[in-house]
Amino acid sequence: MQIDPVVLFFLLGLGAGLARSDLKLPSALYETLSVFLLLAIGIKGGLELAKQPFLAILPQALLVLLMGFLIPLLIYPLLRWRLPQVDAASIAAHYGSVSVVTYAVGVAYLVRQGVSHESQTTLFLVLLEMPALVVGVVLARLGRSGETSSAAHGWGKLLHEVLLGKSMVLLLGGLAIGALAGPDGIKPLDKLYLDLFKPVLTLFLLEMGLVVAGKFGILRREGLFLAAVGIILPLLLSWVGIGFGLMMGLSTGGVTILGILAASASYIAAPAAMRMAVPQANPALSLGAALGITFPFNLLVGIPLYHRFAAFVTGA
Amino acid sequence: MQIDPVVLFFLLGLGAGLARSDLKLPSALYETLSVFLLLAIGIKGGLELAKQPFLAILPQALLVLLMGFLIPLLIYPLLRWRLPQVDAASIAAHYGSVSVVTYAVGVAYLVRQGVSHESQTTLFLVLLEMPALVVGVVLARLGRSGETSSAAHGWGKLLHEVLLGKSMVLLLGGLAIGALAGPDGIKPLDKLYLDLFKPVLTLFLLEMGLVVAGKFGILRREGLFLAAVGIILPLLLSWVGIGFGLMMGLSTGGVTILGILAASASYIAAPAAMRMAVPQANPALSLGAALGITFPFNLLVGIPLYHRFAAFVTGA
Amino acid sequence: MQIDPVVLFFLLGLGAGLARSDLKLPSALYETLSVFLLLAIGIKGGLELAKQPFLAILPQALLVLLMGFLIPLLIYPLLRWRLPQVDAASIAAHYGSVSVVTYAVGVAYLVRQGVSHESQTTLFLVLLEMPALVVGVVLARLGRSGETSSAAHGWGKLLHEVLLGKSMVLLLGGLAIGALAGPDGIKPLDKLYLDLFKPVLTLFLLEMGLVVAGKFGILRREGLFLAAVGIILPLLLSWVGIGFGLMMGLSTGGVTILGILAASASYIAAPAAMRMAVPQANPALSLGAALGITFPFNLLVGIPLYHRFAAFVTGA
Amino acid sequence: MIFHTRTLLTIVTEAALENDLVELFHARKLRGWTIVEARGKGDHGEQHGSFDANHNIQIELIADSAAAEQLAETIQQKFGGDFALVQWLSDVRVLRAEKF
Amino acid sequence: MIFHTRTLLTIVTEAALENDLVELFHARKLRGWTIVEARGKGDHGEQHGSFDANHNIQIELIADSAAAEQLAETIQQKFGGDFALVQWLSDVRVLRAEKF
Amino acid sequence: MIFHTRTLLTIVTEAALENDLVELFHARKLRGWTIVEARGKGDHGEQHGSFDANHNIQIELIADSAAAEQLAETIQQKFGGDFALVQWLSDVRVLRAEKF
Ligand SMILES: Nc1ncnc2c1ncn2[C@@H]1O[C@H](COP(=O)(O)O)[C@@H](O)[C@H]1O
Ligand SMILES: Nc1ncnc2c1ncn2[C@@H]1O[C@H](COP(=O)(O)O)[C@@H](O)[C@H]1O
Ligand SMILES: Nc1ncnc2c1ncn2[C@@H]1O[C@H](COP(=O)(O)O)[C@@H](O)[C@H]1O
Ligand code: NA
Ligand code: NA
Ligand code: NA
Repeated sequence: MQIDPVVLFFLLGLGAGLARSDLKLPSALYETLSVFLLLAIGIKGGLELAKQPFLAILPQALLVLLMGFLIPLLIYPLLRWRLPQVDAASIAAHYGSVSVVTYAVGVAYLVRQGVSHESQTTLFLVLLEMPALVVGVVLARLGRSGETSSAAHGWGKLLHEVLLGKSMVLLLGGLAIGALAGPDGIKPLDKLYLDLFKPVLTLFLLEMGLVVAGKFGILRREGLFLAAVGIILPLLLSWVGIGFGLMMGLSTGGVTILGILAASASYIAAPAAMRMAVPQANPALSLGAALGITFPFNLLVGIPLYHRFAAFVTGA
Repeated sequence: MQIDPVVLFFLLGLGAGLARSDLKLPSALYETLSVFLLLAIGIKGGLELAKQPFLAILPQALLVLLMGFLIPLLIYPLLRWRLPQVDAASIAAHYGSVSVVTYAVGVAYLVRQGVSHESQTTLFLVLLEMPALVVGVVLARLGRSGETSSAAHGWGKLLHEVLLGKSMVLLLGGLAIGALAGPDGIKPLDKLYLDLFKPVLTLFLLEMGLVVAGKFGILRREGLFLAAVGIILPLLLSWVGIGFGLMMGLSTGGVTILGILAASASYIAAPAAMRMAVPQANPALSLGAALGITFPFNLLVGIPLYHRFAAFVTGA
Repeated sequence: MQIDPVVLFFLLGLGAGLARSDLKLPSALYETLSVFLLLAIGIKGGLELAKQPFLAILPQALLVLLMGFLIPLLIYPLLRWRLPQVDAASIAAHYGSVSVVTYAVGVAYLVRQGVSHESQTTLFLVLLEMPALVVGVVLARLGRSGETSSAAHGWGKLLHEVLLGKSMVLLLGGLAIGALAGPDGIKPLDKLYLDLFKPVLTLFLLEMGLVVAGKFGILRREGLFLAAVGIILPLLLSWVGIGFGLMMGLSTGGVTILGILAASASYIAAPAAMRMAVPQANPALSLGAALGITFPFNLLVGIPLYHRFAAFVTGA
Repeated sequence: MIFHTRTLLTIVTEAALENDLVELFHARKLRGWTIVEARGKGDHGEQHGSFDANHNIQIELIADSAAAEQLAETIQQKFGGDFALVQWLSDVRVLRAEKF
Repeated sequence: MIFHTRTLLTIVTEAALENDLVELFHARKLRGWTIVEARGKGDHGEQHGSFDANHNIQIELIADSAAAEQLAETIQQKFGGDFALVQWLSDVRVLRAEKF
Repeated sequence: MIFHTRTLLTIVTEAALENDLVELFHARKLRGWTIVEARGKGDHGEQHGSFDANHNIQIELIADSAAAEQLAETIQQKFGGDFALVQWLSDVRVLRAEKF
């Protein structure tokens, strides 16, 4: 089985970073690429909404939302076993939310394998971005109302920050634009948002490789525990996603995507939201696990694995 | 009537900005996009020059230049009614010059409506960039030679800055490249300068939406007066443009474009030039009106309106 | 003979810079473009490797490497005639290494002229990047072990920096990705790495024009000597390249490319490597010659000239 | 012209705090400040600046000595516990005393 | 080594003034300065830095005390009226006295 | 709260030196510093910042006075000969003495 070239770019970045090359991408490029990817994914989701009657996918959408609220509640007690409340809540939020890039690499993988999947999965991705963040904030604050640091924000402000975080605005904004403009309206934009999506993803992955390499310092310090969290959680969560996918009656491809979404951890929206909502949590821990371990694990091992799982349970 | 998706991106940026989302595009992206748009428009104009005999469009070109000199002279006395000399001159320069993005959105609008227009309008855009800036500087300085602030530059230096401002260099440079290389020479570059023009415009408009949202503070302070200037001037000037379009014997589409050009206000070249030439003028005022009011007004209301005006007078 | 539009962009940047326009590209764009060009060239080379049996081009590859080691040894004594050891060694390294952009413009030139060339030249470019840097460092350090400034790095660290410099990592990384993924794997990325290569080159050349204009201060100071070095060296070296091209049995186009590669001087990898390896050398001198003189000379005069030379000796 | 002594407070902290700090300045009716993008290393690890959540800002704010000291103390109390934060004060001379 | 006392002038102003200020430095035969991109808020409103005409620079320039003070005064007179501008002076110690 | 006096060392030099300087800081067990991108002019010509090999950084580092002075001297000796380099020291007041 051949490795997807998209993943090769990640490995190149990772290798360059670990070898301490002076390769560095400008931060403006990183920001630009992430704006582009979020918008493009949103637009794709919006085109789906424009294509099929909304009521037809409403049951599936509700199930996906349920999953988004459930996952952090599920893993929080597990994490509490070893971690303080704030850190457990923050990590739960990261893993309950999703990684747009992992999703995109997963889709590219399925396309290469010739496995079709339901087009509404883009919509699922958008729906999964936020619920876990809300749950994470609630978990972090439960029963500590008196004790919260004076730096922490009030609830109104927090909700504002979670709902209007960059990722959410771009995903939902893209969704709205795609739905309003429809395939014909978006056509003149295809040369950028469609055709260049995958190639641009390669540049983003190159940068992610460099960033992940920079996280190895934390990994060395936090050692085994972080590695365990970063590998066990996605393996576990992939089955939650696969379960929901089966419940929703999706194809093998669709079930795989649900598994990938559940197993992926957010490293754009969640860190920003948690930093403001739960400043007592150690950001190195959550980002170290989500970005330093789970992200590369899913890219290199997880995606094909979840596909096998899904093929197994759907009997494909 | 459906809204152009390009405009939806502007609304997304505007909404995100007004809702105080943390969405922010890197300034390097903004600069890159504006370099790209100016170059691409210039090249398109140059290709036109390469296609048709220059002498054939000379009379039209001269009329357009005349309009560029005329507009600031026309609105200056109106503005003097309420504003000091320097501010009136600066605003006159902003509205006499043109907005490249408004032009591009206008062209996209006509294409969507299936209305054709003369291809030399790109050239007109380039020609309109500068004359008003020169007039604005002269107006600001008339009869205050003794009084000018020591920071103000001498005439030679000023001319240099107006002529060699970034916008002018990129527009004229693109024009020269397009004219020298011709359609065959430019063909290998089409994939960027032609195919990606409209999609890139969407990113630029997203940023413009954010910027305009940031100008609402000034709007609140300067209140009604700024709003009046920002809406009345383009409505008025659109008719000047339409009149010139009729004189030049253009089609309905061409007349519409002339109306759009006249009604649009510069927010790249003019602010930079006026800041150096007339530092006593308040830049918040001119930019507030041109960018905060007129730009969104033209995008959302003006362009279709001027098209109706043009259709009415050309009897289309 | 018509000038390539790609070169027109360079002239636009040069003109704008010399005329002291305020046109400036953000440095993030420059960095992004150079990352892109290096990666794209590397990938192209890798696709070549994937296509033809490696053993078949091994002899040619070895000859090219030999040339890379030879050139700095050849010009070092010439430069020593007038320059201190460190400066002679640094300039020798710059001219022994290659300019990726000069190569790309040369290929574009041949395509326009309808002259075919062997596809493995991309590989030659990659191979020529580094040997001269190693030789340059050795030359600079020969017989001054005791005397070296305390800032200079040890050998191990130096090798690390030369081998893992950004250009090397991107070129070799691209090569590996291209070779591993093969034409089918790279196909979905073609819309960026292939189709946009030449148009993106135009933006890079615009920036290079601006940068070269900024180097004219040095040129004025160092005057005739720098000009002589910057013109005589490429003329001389082009013949070395042509000689090797003949030895390797290449076509007229291939011989031309070898001439261009030999005549071009590095201004990305070499300055970075030499600054750390030989800090005593004056970077204004080497960069002034390589970028301020040789780069424009090759673009405007050299490339067509070396083509004539090659046509003459191959009897085409 | 006469130069007047004022105090310059320099704050280096996580970019995520910018909005909160600016709100604080507004609440205290402080009239001006300057912000520069930065990166660095401290007890909270390295801030590379390459990544959204990993990026510092440096704020410079001139005020009279009492206001600057009080501001520094408030910021330390409010944010010093949970955020990467370093502040320092120094004496500077300015031209227009009424501005600060 | 010995440290020598010099004066550091810090200028925060609109990016549009960069060329004029650099010309002024050259005219005064000042030998060096450092420029950093900045944004901020002051009496002329906010300078976001997101937009061409809305962007500050911060210039640091070390000179002897008299030269620095005179420079600050000239800049204040020439540009203080029409441009967003804040300057401050502070005492610093440098190693190579002959450089400044 | 009490403010403690420390010394701020500001280093302006070529971006290419960043790794070497950071290594030096680590070797001296210095616990923190702040880096900002800069450009400028000095005796080594202009550093535009537009181009890889032509770009400055400004490092600020607070330490006790002896450590800061020694660091400045070492840097001057190691890099002052071959690289564009300017350094200055100034007195600052900080809140948490134990941090610096
Ligand atoms: N000694 C120091 N001198 C200058 N800047 C520092 C110093 N220590 C920390 N910083 C800066 O302050 C930020 C926060 O510091 P810390 O809270 O110690 O992580 C760091 O990321 C550095 O940018
Ligand atoms: N009190 C202050 N402390 C630090 N920087 C300031 C202060 N006031 C103004 N500035 C900076 O100086 C610029 C011009 O100030 P102003 O002329 O008051 O608008 C602002 O945009 C800020 O970046
Ligand atoms: N007098 C000065 N004041 C502030 N910064 C300076 C001064 N002289 C030089 N610099 C900065 O230090 C860098 C190196 O200086 P030099 O070694 O003189 O080329 C320059 O590029 C400037 O950024
Ligand atoms: Na997840
Ligand atoms: Na106009
Ligand atoms: Na060469």
